[in-house]
Amino acid sequence: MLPARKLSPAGATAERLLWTLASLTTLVALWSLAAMISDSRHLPGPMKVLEVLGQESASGALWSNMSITLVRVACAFFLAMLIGTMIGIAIGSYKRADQFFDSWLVLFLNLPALVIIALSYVWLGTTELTAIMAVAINKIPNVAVQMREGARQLSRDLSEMAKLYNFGPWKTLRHVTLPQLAPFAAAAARSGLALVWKIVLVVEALGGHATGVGHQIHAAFGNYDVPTILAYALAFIVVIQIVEFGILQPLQARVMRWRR
Amino acid sequence: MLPARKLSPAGATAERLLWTLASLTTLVALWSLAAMISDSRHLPGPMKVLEVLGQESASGALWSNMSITLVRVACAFFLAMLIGTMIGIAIGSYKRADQFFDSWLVLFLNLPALVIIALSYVWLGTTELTAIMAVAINKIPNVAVQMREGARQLSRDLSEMAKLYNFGPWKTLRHVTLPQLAPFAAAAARSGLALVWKIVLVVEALGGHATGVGHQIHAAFGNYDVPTILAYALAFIVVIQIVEFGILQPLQARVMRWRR
Amino acid sequence: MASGNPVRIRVKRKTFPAIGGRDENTVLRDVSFEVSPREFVVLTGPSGCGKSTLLNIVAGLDTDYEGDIDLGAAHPRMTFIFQTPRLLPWRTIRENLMLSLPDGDPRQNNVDAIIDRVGLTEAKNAYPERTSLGMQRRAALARGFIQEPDILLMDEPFVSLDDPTAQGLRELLVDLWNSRPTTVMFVTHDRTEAVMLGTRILRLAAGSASIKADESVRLSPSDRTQRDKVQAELKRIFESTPET
Amino acid sequence: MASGNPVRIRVKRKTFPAIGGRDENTVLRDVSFEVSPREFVVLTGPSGCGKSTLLNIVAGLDTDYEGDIDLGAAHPRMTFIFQTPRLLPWRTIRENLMLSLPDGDPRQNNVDAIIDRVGLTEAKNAYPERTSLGMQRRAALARGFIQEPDILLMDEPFVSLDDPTAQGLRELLVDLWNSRPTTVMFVTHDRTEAVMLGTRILRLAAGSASIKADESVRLSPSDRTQRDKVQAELKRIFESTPET
Amino acid sequence: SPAAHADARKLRVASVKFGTLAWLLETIQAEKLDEKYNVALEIVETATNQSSPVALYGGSADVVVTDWPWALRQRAMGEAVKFAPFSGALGAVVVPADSPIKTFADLKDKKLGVAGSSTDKSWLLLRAHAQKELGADLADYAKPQYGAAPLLTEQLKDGRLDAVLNFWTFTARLEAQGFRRLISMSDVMTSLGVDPQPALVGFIWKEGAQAELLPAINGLLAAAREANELLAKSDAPWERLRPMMKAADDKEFASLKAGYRAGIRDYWSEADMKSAEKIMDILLTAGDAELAGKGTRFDPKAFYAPGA
Ligand SMILES: Nc1ncnc2c1ncn2[C@@H]1O[C@H](COP(=O)(O)OP(=O)(O)OP(=O)(O)O)[C@@H](O)[C@H]1O
Ligand SMILES: Nc1ncnc2c1ncn2[C@@H]1O[C@H](COP(=O)(O)OP(=O)(O)OP(=O)(O)O)[C@@H](O)[C@H]1O
Ligand SMILES: [Mg+2]
Ligand SMILES: [Mg+2]
Repeated sequence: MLPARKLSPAGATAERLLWTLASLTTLVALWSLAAMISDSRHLPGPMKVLEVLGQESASGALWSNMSITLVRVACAFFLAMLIGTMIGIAIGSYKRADQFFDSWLVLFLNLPALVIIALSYVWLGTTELTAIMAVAINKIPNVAVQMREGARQLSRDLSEMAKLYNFGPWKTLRHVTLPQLAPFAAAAARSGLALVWKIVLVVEALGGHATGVGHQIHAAFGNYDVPTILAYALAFIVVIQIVEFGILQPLQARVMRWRR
Repeated sequence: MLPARKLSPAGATAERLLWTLASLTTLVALWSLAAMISDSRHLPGPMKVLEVLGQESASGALWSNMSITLVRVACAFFLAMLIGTMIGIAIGSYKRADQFFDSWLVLFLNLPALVIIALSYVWLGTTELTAIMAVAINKIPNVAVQMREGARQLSRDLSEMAKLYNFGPWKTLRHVTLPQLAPFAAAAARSGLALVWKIVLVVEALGGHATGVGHQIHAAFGNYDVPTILAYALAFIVVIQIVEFGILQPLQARVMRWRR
Repeated sequence: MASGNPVRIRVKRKTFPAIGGRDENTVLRDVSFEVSPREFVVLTGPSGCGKSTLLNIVAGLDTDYEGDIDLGAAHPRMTFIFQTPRLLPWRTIRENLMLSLPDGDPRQNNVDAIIDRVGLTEAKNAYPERTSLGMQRRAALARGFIQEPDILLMDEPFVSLDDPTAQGLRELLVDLWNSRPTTVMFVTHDRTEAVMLGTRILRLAAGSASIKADESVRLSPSDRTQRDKVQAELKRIFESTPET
Repeated sequence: MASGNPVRIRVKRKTFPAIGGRDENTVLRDVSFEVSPREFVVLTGPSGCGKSTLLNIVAGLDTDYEGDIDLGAAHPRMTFIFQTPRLLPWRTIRENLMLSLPDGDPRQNNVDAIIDRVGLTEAKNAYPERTSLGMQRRAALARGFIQEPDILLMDEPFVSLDDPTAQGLRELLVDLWNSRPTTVMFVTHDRTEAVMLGTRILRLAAGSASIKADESVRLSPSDRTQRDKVQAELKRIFESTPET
Repeated sequence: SPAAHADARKLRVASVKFGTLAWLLETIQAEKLDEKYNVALEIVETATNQSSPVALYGGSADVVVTDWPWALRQRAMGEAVKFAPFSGALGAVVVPADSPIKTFADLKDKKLGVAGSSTDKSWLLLRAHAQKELGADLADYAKPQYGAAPLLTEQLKDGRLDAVLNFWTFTARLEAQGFRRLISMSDVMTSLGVDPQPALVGFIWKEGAQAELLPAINGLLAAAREANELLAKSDAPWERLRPMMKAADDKEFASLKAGYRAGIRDYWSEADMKSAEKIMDILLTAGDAELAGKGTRFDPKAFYAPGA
C-alpha cells in the first residue's frame, strides 16, 4: 500500500509507456488466442478487425465518422461535467437543498435514455444541438450524484480555516473545495467519458444522424457484422487511451503530487 | 457549508419524509403544469400515466415485468459492485497493477454495451444468466474506475498505523480501507444502480427476452406509446426512490455519523 | 479595535448533542468575561474542559450555543491560529501564506520575511505533508501572524517545538503585539509560557467548565525575562487555587 | 526482547527526493547507535531535524534509506505512538482500542481500565473528532500502552496536555516500563521530561542530522522526583554542548 | 446445440410484440392451422427488430423475420441462412394532406424523414428512382433526416418534417389519419421495372439446422399460406386481431388490413428470383457500400420454396 520510490518526470513517463505497451501486448495476445480457440466469426481476431479498420480508414468513412462523434462526445462531456459538478457541489454542501432535490435527482438519474432521447428529438427536432443536449441530460444527474458524495466529505477544518481567513467564495472554491473534489471529479470524468460515448452511440442510432460511429455500429449490429463493430469501437478506445495516457495520467500525477 | 444542528433519529426521519414529500409534490405539480401548457401527446400528464399504470397493474403485466427486471437489476448490481470493488481496490492500491491494467480498464470501460450484449448472447445463449452477466460486465469497469480513485486516496497515516498495530488484511479492509472508500462506494452505488437499470433495459430489448420492463418500454416505443413508456419508467423510479429513502439515506447517515 | 470597545463574551450554555453512544454533554456553563482592547488573555484548563470550544464560539465558527458575543467593533479583523495546522495540503507552504491574504494585498510582500523568521526558508516550496509536524505548526503560526489582526485567537500555538524555536516565536508574537494594537486570547497548558506572555490569566475548570480563577499578571516586560520572578508569579497565580 | 540483544540502528543516509519545488534534502547522515534492552532512550533535537523520520525507519515504515536496522529479535512486539493521534475517526475511542488488539486477546480485558487511567471514561463511546485534541492524544497513548510491547517508540506523546494530566501519564509510562522489560525510544522537546524519564539522552543536530551528543542520565528513580536534582542534571546534559 | 429438439415438429419463431408477424401467427394458432400442418409453434417475443439476429445467433429462436438482403449479406459473411417469403408490403412517402408537395419533384430542398438509416433498402430504391426520374441524387436534392420510425412519424405530425419515407405499418396509420401518399414504394418498384414485386421480408433460418427443421418449416409455410388466404378474403379473422393491431379507429384498422393484404405473397417462384436479382443490382449500383463492400452478391441458394 505504501508507494514506491518516486522517479523523475521523464523516467516516470518512460516507465508508464513501457507498462502500457506491455499491458496492451498481453491484451492483444489474449484476444488472438481467444479468437483462435473459439474460431467463430462472432469473435474475429485482431488481424481481421485491423483489416476492417484499414478499409474503413482508406475509404475515409472512419475519419469522418470518428471526428463527428468525437465532437459530440467532447461537447456533451464538458457540458455535463460543468453543470453536473455545479449541481453536485450545491446539493452536497447544503443539506436542505440535498433533501429537497434528492428525489429529483433519483428521477432524472433513472429515466431511461430512450425516454430522454425520444422526447428531446420530438421537441427539439433532429439537430446537432439536440444530440448534444440529449446526451448531456442523460449524463448530468450522474455527475451530480458523484460530486455530491465528494461535497459531503468536504473537510470542515479547512472550510472553517477558509472562512476565518476571508477566502471568499471564489478562492474557497478554487483552492479549498475543488482540490478535495478532485478524486471524485477524476472518477466522474473517467466513468463519465465512457458513459457519454455510450449514450452518443444510442443517440446517433435512434436520432437518425446519418453519420457518426454510433450510426455505423448500429448498422453493423443490424447485419451482425462483428468485425466492423469492433473496428469502430476500437478506434474510439484508441482515442480514449491516448487521452488517458497523454492527458489524464500526467494531470492526475501532478494533482496528487502533494500526497506523501 | 457547516451543517445545522443534529436531530434525534425519529425527528430526522420525519423531517426527511416531509422534505421528500414536498419535493415530490413540487415535481408532480411542475410536470402537470408542463403537460398542461404543452398540451401535446409527447408529454402526457401525471393523471394519464397513472391511469396506464393502473391498467398495467390490474392486468398483472406491471408486476410480472417489474419483478423480473428487478431481480435482474439486483443480481447484476451486486455482482458488479462486488467484483468492481475488488478490482478497484486492488489496482488503486498497487501502482504496478494500476499501470498494467489501466489500458484493460479503458478498453472494457469503453466497449459499447451493444458489443458486450451481442457477444454474450452469441456465446452464452439466451439465458437468464446471460442477461445478468452481460449487464454486470458492462458495469464492472465502471465500479472499478470509481473505487480505484478512492483507493488512491487512502490515508497513508492510517495504513501505517494498521501495519504497526498488526491489523492484518481482513481487519485493515474492514476497519481502515472500506470506511475510507464509503463515499466512493456510495457514488458508485447510486450512479451504478441507475446504469445497471439502463443496461438491463437495453439487454431486455435486444437480448430476445420476452419479458421485463425493457421489453415493454421498447415495444411501447415502437408504437410511440409515451404514457406506457413513462408508466414503466416511473414504476421503477418509485422502487428506487423507496430504496433511497428507506435504505440508502439512513445507511449513509449512520455511516457518516462520526463526522463532526 | 481602534475604537477601544472591549470584547464581551457571554456563554450561558454550550451543549454537544448525544451522538454515537456518547451522552449529551454540556461543555461550557456561564462563561462570561470581557477582554479589553490590547489585553493578552491566557486561557488555561485541563484537557477537554472546553477551551477550543470557547475559541470556536468567539471566532463565530460555532453558533449553536446559548449566549452572545460582542466583538466590540463591526468587523474586526480576526485571526485564529488553530490547535492543528489546517494548512491546505495541496498548496506549498508559501502558497498557503500567500492565499491567506487577498491578492495584491501589501502584506503579501512580508510573506518571505516571515517565512524566514519562523525558520522555514528551505521548506517554503514544500507541500505541508512533506515537512515535519513542527514545521507545519510554524507555517500555521506565520500565516496567522502575517494577518496583522485586531483580535488574535491562538490555540496552543507553541507545542511540538523545541525550546529555542518556541522562544524565538514567542518573542515574535510579543513584537507583533507591541507594534500593533492587538487583543489576544491565547490557550496554553504551559504555565511558564502563560505567565511570561499574558497580561491576564483565566483558568477554566474541568467538567461543564466555568471560570475558576481570573487573575492579572503583575509583571513588567523586563520582569518577564527573569526566571525567578516568573516562577514566583506562577506560584502566586496557580497555587492559590490548586488545579484538579 | 527476553533474549537481551540490543537494537542496532545504522542509518548511513536518508534522503527525500525533490518534489514540488523543494530540493532533494538529506535528512539523516551517519546516525548509528545501539539501544540495550530495557534502555529508555530520549531523542531530542530541533524541529525538523529528522526525529520522526528516524522513528519511521526503526519502525520499518520507511524502507527507502541507506543502512540497516537490527531489532535484536526475530519479531519483537513493537508499538509506535505517533506524533499525531492516528485514530480511526469512524470508530469510537473504545473501539479504536479494542481493534488495536487481536480479537479475543486477553489484553482486551484491560481496555476499560486503561481508558479510566487516561481519563477518558466519559468519552469512551465518542468518535475521535467529537473529542478534544488532548483527549485524542490520550486515546492514542492508551492504545499504545495497552500493547505491552517489547519495543516502544513514542513521538512527543505528552504535548497538548495540561501538567497534572501529563504527569499522571508519565507515571503510567514509568509503571509500564518497570513492570515489563521494554526498550523505549522517546522523542521530546521538553528537557525536564527528557531528564525525568530517560536513562540516556541522544541529541540530534539540525540539518542532515547526525548525533550531536549521547549522554547517560545519572539519576536514581528517587532523584527523578526532586526538582533541583533534575534541573542540575538537565544543565549538565544540555548546557555542556549548547543547542543551536 | 440449442436447436436439437426431441420433437422435430417444434419450431421457435421470433416475433416482435404486436408486429405484423404476430398477426399471422395469432391467426395460425387461432385457426388451429399449426395442428393441421403438424408444426408446434413456440413464439419468442422480442421487443425490437434489432433483437432478431441476436435471437437467431443466440439460439433462442429457430426462425426470425427480416429481409433477404440481410440474408445475402450473412451468407457473404460466412453464415449460410435461408429465406422464405412472408410479406411484400412496402412503405411509402407520405406528406400532410394540405402539403404543397404535390409531385415527387416537389421534394426539392424539403425535409424528408427516412426511417431506419441511410442504408435502408427502401431509401436506396427511392434514390434509384429519383436518379431515373429527376436525374439527381435524392440525398442532395431533398434534405433527408434519418431516424427511428416512431420518432419520424411524430416529427411529421408536428410539422418538423415535410415528408416521411416510412415502413408500411406507419404509413398505413398515417394515411388513415389523413396524410397523403406522395409515392408508394410499390410505384417505385414498378418504375424501376421490378415485376412481379417479390416479398422483401421473410422467414430466415440457419441452413445448418435445416435438415432437422425442415418438416416444421414446411408446416409453418403451409400454415402461413392458408392463414394468409383466410386473411385476404375474410374479415372475420381480422376482428380477432383488432386488439393487437392497436388501431385508433375504424379507418386505421381498414388501412392496416388493406396494407397487410397487399403484401401477401405466395411461395418463392422463379419470377420472384429474377425480380430479386434485379433489386439487388439496383441496390448495389445505388451505392450500398454496406452490401457491396463486404462482397455480398446475389445467391439463389439463399431462397427456399417448399418442394422446390
Ligand atoms: N515525505 C517527505 N518528503 C520530503 N521531505 C520530508 C518528508 N517528511 C519529512 N521531510 C523532511 O525531513 C525533515 C525531517 O522531518 P521530521 O518529521 O523527521 O522532523 P522532526 O525532527 O520529527 O521534526 P518535529 O520536531 O517538527 O516533528 C524535515 O526537513 C522535513 O521537511
Ligand atoms: N463536535 C463535538 N461533539 C461532541 N462533543 C465535543 C465536540 N467537540 C468537543 N467536544 C467535547 O467538548 C469538550 C471540550 O472540548 P474542547 O476541544 O473544547 O477541549 P479543550 O479544552 O480544547 O481540550 P484540549 O486541551 O484537549 O484541546 C470535550 O469533552 C469534548 O469531548
Ligand atoms: Mg483544544
Ligand atoms: Mg516529528
